[in-house]
Amino acid sequence: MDIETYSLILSALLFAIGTAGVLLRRNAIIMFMCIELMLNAVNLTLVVFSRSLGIEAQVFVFFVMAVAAAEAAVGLAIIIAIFRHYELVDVDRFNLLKW
Amino acid sequence: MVNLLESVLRVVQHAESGYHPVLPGLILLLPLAGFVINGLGAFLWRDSKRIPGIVGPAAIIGAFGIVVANFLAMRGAFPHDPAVVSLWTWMAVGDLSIGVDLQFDQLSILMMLIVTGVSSVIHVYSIGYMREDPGYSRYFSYLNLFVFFMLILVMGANFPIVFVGWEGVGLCSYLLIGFWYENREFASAGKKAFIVNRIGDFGFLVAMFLIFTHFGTLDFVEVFAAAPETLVYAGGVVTLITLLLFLGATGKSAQIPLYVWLPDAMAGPTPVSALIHAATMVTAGVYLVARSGVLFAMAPVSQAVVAAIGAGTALFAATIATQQYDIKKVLAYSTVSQLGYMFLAVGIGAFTAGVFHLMTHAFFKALLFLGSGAVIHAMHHALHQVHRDDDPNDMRNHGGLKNMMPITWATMWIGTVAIAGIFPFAGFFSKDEIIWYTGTYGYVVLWVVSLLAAVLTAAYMTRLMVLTFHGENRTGADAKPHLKEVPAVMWVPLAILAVLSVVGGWIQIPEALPGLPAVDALHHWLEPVMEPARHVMTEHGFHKAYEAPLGGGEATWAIISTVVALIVVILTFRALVHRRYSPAAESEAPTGFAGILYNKWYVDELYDRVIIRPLLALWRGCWRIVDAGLIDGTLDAMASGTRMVGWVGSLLQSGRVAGYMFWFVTGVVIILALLLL
Amino acid sequence: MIVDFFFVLFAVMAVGGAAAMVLARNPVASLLYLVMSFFALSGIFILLDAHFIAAVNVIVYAGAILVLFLFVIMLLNLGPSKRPDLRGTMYRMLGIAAAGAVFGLLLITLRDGHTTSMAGGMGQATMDAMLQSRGAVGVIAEPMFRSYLVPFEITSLLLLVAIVGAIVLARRRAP
Amino acid sequence: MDNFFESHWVLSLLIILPLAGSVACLAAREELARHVAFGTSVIAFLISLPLFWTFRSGTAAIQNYVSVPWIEAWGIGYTVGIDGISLLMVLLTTFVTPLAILGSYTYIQRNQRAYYAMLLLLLAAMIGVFVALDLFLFFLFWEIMLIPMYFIIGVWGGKRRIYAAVKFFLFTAIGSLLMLVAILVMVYLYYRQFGIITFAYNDLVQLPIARDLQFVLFAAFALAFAIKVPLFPVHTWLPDAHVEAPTAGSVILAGVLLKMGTYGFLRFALPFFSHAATSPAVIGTVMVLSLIGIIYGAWVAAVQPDAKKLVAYTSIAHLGFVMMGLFALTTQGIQGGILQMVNHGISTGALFLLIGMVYERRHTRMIEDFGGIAKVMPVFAASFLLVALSSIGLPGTNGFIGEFLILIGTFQKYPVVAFIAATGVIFAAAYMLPMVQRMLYGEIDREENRALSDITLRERVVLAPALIMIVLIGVYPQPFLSRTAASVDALIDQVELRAVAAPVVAGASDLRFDRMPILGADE
Repeated sequence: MDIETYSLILSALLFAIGTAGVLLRRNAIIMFMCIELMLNAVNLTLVVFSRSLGIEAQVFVFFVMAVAAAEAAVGLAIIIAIFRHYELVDVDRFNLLKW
Repeated sequence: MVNLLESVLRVVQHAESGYHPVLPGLILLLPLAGFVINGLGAFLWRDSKRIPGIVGPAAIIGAFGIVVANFLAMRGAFPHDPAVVSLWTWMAVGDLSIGVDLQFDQLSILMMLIVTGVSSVIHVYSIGYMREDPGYSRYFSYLNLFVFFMLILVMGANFPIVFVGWEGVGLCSYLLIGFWYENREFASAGKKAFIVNRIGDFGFLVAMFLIFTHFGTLDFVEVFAAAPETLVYAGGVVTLITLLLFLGATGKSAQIPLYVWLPDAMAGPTPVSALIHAATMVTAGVYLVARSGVLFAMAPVSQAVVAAIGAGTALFAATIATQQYDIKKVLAYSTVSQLGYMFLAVGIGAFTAGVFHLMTHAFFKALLFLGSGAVIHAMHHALHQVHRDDDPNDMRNHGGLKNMMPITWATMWIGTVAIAGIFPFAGFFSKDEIIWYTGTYGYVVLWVVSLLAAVLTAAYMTRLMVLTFHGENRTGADAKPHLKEVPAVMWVPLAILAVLSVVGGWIQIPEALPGLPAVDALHHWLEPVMEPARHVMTEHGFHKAYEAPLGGGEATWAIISTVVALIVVILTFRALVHRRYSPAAESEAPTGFAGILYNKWYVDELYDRVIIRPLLALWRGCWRIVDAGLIDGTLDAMASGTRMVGWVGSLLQSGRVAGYMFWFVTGVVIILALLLL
Repeated sequence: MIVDFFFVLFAVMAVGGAAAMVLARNPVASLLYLVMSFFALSGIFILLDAHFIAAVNVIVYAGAILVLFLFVIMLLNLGPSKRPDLRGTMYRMLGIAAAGAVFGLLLITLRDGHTTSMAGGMGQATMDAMLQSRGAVGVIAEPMFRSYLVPFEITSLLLLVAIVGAIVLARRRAP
Repeated sequence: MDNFFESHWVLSLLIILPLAGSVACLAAREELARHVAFGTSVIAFLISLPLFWTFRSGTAAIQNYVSVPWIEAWGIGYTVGIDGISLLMVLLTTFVTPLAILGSYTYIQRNQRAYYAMLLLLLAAMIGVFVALDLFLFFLFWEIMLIPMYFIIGVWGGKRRIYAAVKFFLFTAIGSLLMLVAILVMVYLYYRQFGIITFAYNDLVQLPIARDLQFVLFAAFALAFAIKVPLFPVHTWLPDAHVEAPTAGSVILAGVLLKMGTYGFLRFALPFFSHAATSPAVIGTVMVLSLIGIIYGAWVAAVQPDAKKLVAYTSIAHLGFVMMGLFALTTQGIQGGILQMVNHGISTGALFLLIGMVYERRHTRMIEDFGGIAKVMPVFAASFLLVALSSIGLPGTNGFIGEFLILIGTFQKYPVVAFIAATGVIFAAAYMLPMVQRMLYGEIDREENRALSDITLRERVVLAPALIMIVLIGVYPQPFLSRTAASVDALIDQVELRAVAAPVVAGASDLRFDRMPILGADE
């Protein structure tokens, strides 16, 4: 097996760890960080495939980062807004997403 | 196909029959024009009495004139085949082709004569009778429309056109029964007549379908010509066709079991009862059977049914008539009974005898109805003068009217004697012929029944005369001075009909009667029309016995029957004339057997319990249980079910991010698994 | 050989950092573990000849975005949580099972042996030649400013919207 | 303008004109909208009227045919044309709509612009349905029609209007979705067989479909049309929709919309799936359902306290007759059915107009709230009586011709069915006459009714054309019958031919949707 395959296994592992983190932690910020980890795991996949399928894949890494940045900005803003109100970042304590 | 304009303006050349119909279109157009003018008048010149009073009768008398001209033309040519005038194509679809065709043959001319003749008289009578009614114009428009449809009925050259007239007269009957529509009961009676008639019309319709299926045409000429070859004698098809046609006839001609509408139909103005519910429309069933004589002749089972129902109705209705107090109800049941005689005649195959009785009955029953109308008219005026609202129809409020209304009294006695079948009045000849044929064709039971009914007829008619005209006056002292004879415009028609009720029978005098010239005018006249049916019957072994069941010749029985009738009249008269009756308001309803007869054997109640109420309950059930309950219930359940599923689904939406995350990941895993495994 | 060594090193660091991030109690510690994991990832990017991405990952991701997280943690003054931040046993089992399932399923994609190796692709030589001729930035700039120019520009719009949104959301409302 | 009415574009004009009028209504001043709408609909009627004479009745060929490619990649075209059947339907539509609009002049008080715009949009869609000869186009118009009707009921309707509108919408939409699926399947099958993607009617009608598959597709089409007709037991939306809809809505609903169901059977379901449609199972089912409609509709109508609901149930009975005639597949049956569609449109439309007129005066539709109004409203009473008689099917009115032909046509093939259906003539009298009697006759027992004014000149103008047509068709139906004759004969021939020619079993790959070129990779 070559480095690409190992990289993909690594990517899958990181993605799974990120998933586990999102599911296990209550702290909203840490959940966010786990999502960032998952995004980066995907970036790794893209980079691996850029080697075989074309350099354009790396452009998508760039876009993923832009989206991650935007998401982090908005998400953190929401966390701040909620924190101001409840003094909490524990997602289990908000249930505002219910109609 | 004849140019429409030509049919209205000229004599139509008809090469095949040698007889040329005179202005055939105009016969129909005149009553129709009368309807249109008077109908518009009902809205435009509502208060005018003159225009409808002229237009209405004039249209009918004009039509009568043309019919007479046609009669004379036909008498000259005496064609063997009918002359058919096609006006336009009504429906031509595939192999079905129905034209607006008029048939001129001996039977239709005779019927047209009766219809327009009696109508003319009654229209004139109506000028006086309806003078004070606010719906004068409307009345004449309906009446003209009725004549129009009645003429279509008797002139139609195919079943559908006859059906147009058939339903059209039903419509006019409906409108005229409910003429005083502000009275809910009267309007109800009209509705009842229409619906009961529709049951009969259903039979007519299906009969037409059967005929078309087997003959491929609905034209009289072709159907009757092809019938002996196309259908099997006494086969199921021809029996079914004729029974269905007869179902139609029972509806229109008020026979058991569909007679119930006719007594109620007396709610209409009395001239209407005379014209529609005695002289013309109700005889349409008889006409239909006579017209389809070939078919009936081929179906002995149907013939027996027709004859049995006819005789049964004759007796049944006569029993009810003996205990009625409403003068018009007596006449109504009498009409049902006499119609029974006609069906008995056509049922046993004596088609000409049936038509003969149809004709004489039109004269004397119209006379009797108009006479009763005169009585009611006088009573109504007298009661109106003293502001009492007693029932002017109830004979218990009459009595002794012969002094006040001598002309009415005299003419009505003529009618009574005629219907009782006493020599030499019209009814004697026609009824005698029917009873005689019944006996000689071997229908012993029906023969006895018809004799019994004849006795009852004499009795109830005498009772009517006694109650109304003889004895003491029971109208009340205050109203009595206001009772007076009706004006000339009303009694002249009575006189005309009285004359016809006497001489009307003389066109057909049996040769067996001693000392009289034998006249066979009607048989001779109708021979071309009835010949095929007679031919079928003789071919299959129907022969007169020339002897009544108990022995004796035609002359013997004619004498016996007239003597018996005379005796019944005299006995009834003597029995009743001294009896004291109290006015309607003070009398009690009869009890015992008389009560059953008075309540018409409770047939209306029976129908109400057994048919109408269960049906209505069923219909309500359909609506409430099936429609609202079952179907909408199922739908609502489905809607609620959807809502339930939504509610259960909404439980997943806990608002907790962790839950959402978990489901999300689960979904991803499932999708991945599906894609990869 | 040396590549393998570094790969193992970086992979262990990345996985270890990620796991430590999930398990750490203190959010600041979590964050720093994540930064470590990202640095290790950048190393792997370099091993995969994605020099520009590696740089951007360090500068933008680890350097800017994660620092933003740090700011927020500081701002909210989140210390080590007093009660266990991890969920209960039930959820823990489910979560690990789900993550395991994801991992397993992702591994299955490799089973088919898709042409991830350079052999089936452009080849190491082509890659080297490209890097040689256009430089690490040039190889990305070429598609980004030609084929993907419009998406690239739209990205700026996305960021603008995010900025506005963040300001609106996080703004202290007037009492 | 020489041969304009024989030209190709007259039908398109008939669709575009109401659309333009619809926009004009929205743009017009509130109080002018109704005049714009009425004017537009009258012009549409005047444009369509000459078609009756320019139509060549000896041939079954499609006339005024236009076909323009529209979405070429999917073989969708703007294809319109008329034969004798659609000619009468188009004329019925353009005839009824102006009456409905004029009938709402005073009834509609709020949002007039939107209301009249909706009516005109509806007019365009209805004409579109009847002239479309491309299944995509047909489906488009079919669905467009739903929207204005939904709003007409839901916005300008009575008390339970939302319930009725939603019920109407859901019923119809469910049916038409299944039809859409069936249309797509047909297009796919055609592609499999001939390698061309097409929605054109003339192409699809040639498509041989395996016998077992025909039943499935027929069921999908039939459900959509049966709901529209409506056949028992999917009829319950109709009484609610009729009762709640404003007068014009009821008139158009009864007058035209219901005919789309029967028209659909005639135009699509029968020729497409001839084998299924002529199989004993299907004929038997349709006959039984039609009979239930005739008898049951009449029964339920007879006990309705609400005049409008009563008339709604009579529609079920009348349309039952139509369905029976169509599926008898005899010349008389189908021609009678088509004529009965026209008759029902005129008569029932007029009945709804009449009930709307008294409703405007008394704000009640309950029969028992009236009584004796013949005295104060004689012209109304006379009109009502004539229309009621037409509904009963009295000879001399249009109703008789249709029922007679249907029954005689059915009787030749299915005597027992026709026999039972003929009892409907009895029940017809049993539901209509009591209503006539209770509303018009008797004494005026309610003070409010004493001051009722007879119908106005405008209302007379609304009713007069309908009354004239009732008598005209009753006395001289031949011009109407002769225009449909050739088309009907051709249809029957086609159905009989295709019923025999249908392949017995499906090809192995006939129903693999993943091979659908639109959905997956072309092989």
